[in-house]
Amino acid sequence: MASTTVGRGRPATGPARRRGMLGWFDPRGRRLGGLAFILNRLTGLGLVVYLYLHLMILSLLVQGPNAWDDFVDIALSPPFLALDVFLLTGMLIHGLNGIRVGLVGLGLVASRQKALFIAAMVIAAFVALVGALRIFGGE
Amino acid sequence: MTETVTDARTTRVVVSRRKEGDDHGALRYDTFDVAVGPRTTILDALVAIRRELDPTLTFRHSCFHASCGTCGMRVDGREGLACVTPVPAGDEVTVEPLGNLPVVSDLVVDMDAFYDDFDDAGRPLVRASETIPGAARAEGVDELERYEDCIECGICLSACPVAGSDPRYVGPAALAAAWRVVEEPRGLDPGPVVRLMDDEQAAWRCHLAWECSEACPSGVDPAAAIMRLRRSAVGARAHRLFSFGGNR
Amino acid sequence: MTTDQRPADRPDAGPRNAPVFVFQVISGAALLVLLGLHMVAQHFIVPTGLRFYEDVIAWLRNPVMIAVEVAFLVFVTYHALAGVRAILFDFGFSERTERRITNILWVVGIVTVVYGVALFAAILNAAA
Amino acid sequence: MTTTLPRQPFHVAIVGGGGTGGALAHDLVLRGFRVTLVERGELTSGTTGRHHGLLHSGARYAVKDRESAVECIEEREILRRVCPGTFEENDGLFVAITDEDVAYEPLFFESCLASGIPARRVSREEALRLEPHLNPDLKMAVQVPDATMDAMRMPLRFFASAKAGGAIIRPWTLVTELLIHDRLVSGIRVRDLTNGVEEEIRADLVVNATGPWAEQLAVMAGCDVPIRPSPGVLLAVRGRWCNMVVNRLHPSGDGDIVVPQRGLSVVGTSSWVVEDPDDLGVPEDHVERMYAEGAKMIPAIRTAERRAAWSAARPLIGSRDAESGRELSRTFKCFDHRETDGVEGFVTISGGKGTTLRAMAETTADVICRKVAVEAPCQTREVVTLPHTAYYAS
Repeated sequence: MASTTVGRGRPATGPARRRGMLGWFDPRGRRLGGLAFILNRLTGLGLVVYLYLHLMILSLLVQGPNAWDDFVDIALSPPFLALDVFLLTGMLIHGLNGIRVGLVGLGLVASRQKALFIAAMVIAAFVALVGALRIFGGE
Repeated sequence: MTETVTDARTTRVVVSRRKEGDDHGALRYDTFDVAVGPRTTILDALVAIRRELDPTLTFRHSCFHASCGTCGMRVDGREGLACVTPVPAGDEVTVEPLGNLPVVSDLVVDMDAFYDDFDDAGRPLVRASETIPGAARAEGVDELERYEDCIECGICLSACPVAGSDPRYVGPAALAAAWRVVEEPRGLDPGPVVRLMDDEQAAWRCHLAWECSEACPSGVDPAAAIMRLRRSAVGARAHRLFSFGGNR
Repeated sequence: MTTDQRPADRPDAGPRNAPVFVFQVISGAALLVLLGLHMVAQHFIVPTGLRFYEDVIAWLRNPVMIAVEVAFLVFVTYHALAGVRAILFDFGFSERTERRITNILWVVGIVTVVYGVALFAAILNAAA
Repeated sequence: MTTTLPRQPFHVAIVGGGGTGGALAHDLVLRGFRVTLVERGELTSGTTGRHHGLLHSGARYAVKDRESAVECIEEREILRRVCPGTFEENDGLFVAITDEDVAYEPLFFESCLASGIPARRVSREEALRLEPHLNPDLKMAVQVPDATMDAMRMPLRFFASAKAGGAIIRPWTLVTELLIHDRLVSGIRVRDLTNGVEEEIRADLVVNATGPWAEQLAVMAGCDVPIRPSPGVLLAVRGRWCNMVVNRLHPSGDGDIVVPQRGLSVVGTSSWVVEDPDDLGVPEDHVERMYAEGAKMIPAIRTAERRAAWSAARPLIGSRDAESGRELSRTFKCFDHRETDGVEGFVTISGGKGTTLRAMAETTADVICRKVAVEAPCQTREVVTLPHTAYYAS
């Protein structure tokens, strides 16, 4: 086997070793199950943030009809409705993938994770689409 | 390897280098231009580099046919056995050691931590369950045997995002080995193994990324083994719960 | 740990740490039902998708709805914080720090539920 | 003659981390020696690990190489005892496909029995019941106690035991020179490839256990070892096409064996000779021959997916005129270079095969004991080795 040059001290260009606190978040080299895991965590974190946001917003109800109804008017504006679609999609992904995680994760269907993930995502996409049409069509 | 083929090409092999003597093991990448043929594997390329370009390059290898499990490494960021991973098409390929294990030197990782957990499972090397349907046993052969599929390469551990974050996780290989003991106890009581792996740092630590099973070069499917181990663990817990401490 | 053909016989201390995962699945399953109810009751059957004040108060006077919403709050808080815990535990902190995280999350969870229940009471109070 | 080792035990430096070096380290540690073993790469990365994984019954050598055949059947029994749970003990079948094979059978069968190898004639029908994937045109078969080994994990048991007994095992350590003064070898100079540090390892005796590289190392001491590196091509295909080891019932030739290994079937092997065991190559026509010959025994191999093809260099002892390596004996030999070259403190062990690694170690350790006038009997026939995982796990 012939060779021509040997380069030395080339700066690091390859992907770094994955050990680390946010190692789970690195999507490089991931396959379907790995992406499902990342997606599940990201949607989960998003929903946690939304949960506390939701609880804070509900406190407007204490301040009486005007405060709440003003908020509802804002919330029914198209940019907010778009956020609702985003939220609904996140919930669907997390919830439907959650069914997969529950079934597979307790060893009930230990070997069908890929098919279940695809099925969950197809359903999620379909319901999100119907939901989006309803949310925007409901005006 | 001296491939006498006409469509030879040259590929730039970028190799992760780390020596204890270099700045406390500072990482650097060296590049080597290597002639490759259609059948040249990453291991062939590394052997050629060591022989012709840099005799100090260190990497693990032994059997050259995906049976010993020593040459697990990461090729362009993905785990594989160098001996059966062809040099990919393209001008450049990056070769790095397995992740989630300490690097000894260059592409060599320290397997001690891997075996510490793995050994706890107590899995025998040879299994009794046979794979060729309908085959009879010859006179004098007590039971047909075959080696366990797992070749202890550490690829699953490297691919695992949880082990990537937390070294306390016992990892897919040890859990798959434990499941083999449950699946085929060969006269032993698998109870202690199930209890050992029914732990937040064992079977329950997995987050179902399934990367281990996807990466396994030997068809072991550790992820499914972990899930089945969980079912056994839940079953054992339920059994203990409903026997009202009778096991104590 | 080096003898042939022997399963692990480390001192058998029994399983450590109740599997949070199982509770996560149980709470997750409950959420599928309760979130479904929540979404239908508060958003889907409402023509605008979001109730105006009077409508909200009218619904909250229904004790069944209160029960559903409180149950939803309990499960969603558990599920959310257990999820956060799983992510935090991947940071590889010391066991002591991890125990502290678990304790803090329990406090956060209880505060969240108390806050939520108090909120319902305050809303009904303000409306009354 | 002394009966115990002196308080400061003799220090033996072994060069070569193959099966022979590992078994020798184990043997010497049991006899009370201090042992340091160095290997330039990973353990078993030279010839040992590339082995097809046959634990020989000896039947393959029974007709033409009785000495090797007897060695094999004896070692097979010892290894089963000291390495329990490490072999697939499914036996082997020698299958006769052609009339020529059938004509060869009586000589083969009688030679097996004469070598102490249990052999049993198996009818065509029974052979097909045992191995449904065999060529249905086979005429008959002979069952012998072949078994399958893991070419890395079996030798690793010896390394694990040696290490537990105090031997220092140093992979990634390259020998750069032999320390030699006035025809006396007093150690080795090595470079630790993991950190680049060079150092001298002083030893009372240096053992050259480098297999096909034996000549290259011996030259450093001005010694001569008649070793011919004789590579062979092996082919691993996907699918486990047999449970037993399947051999062709005829004089040994290319592609005459199929060894099952996990989910693979390994077809071996060809044979030629080279000068440099680092420069083997994998001739594609040899791979083709493995396919063609393997398929004569198990037709499914013809279309099975290729998993890997590789070459391994056997260390054969013999004349430099050897052309294919087939004519050379598969036995081993220990050279005390004081006797062969007038160089003291230097011993070479080479030749042999995976199955005889322990016997090679015993012979070498006996030579060493004689040289240093220590009486310490060999214990490796009885002492059960540690499992391979013990090499790593703490």
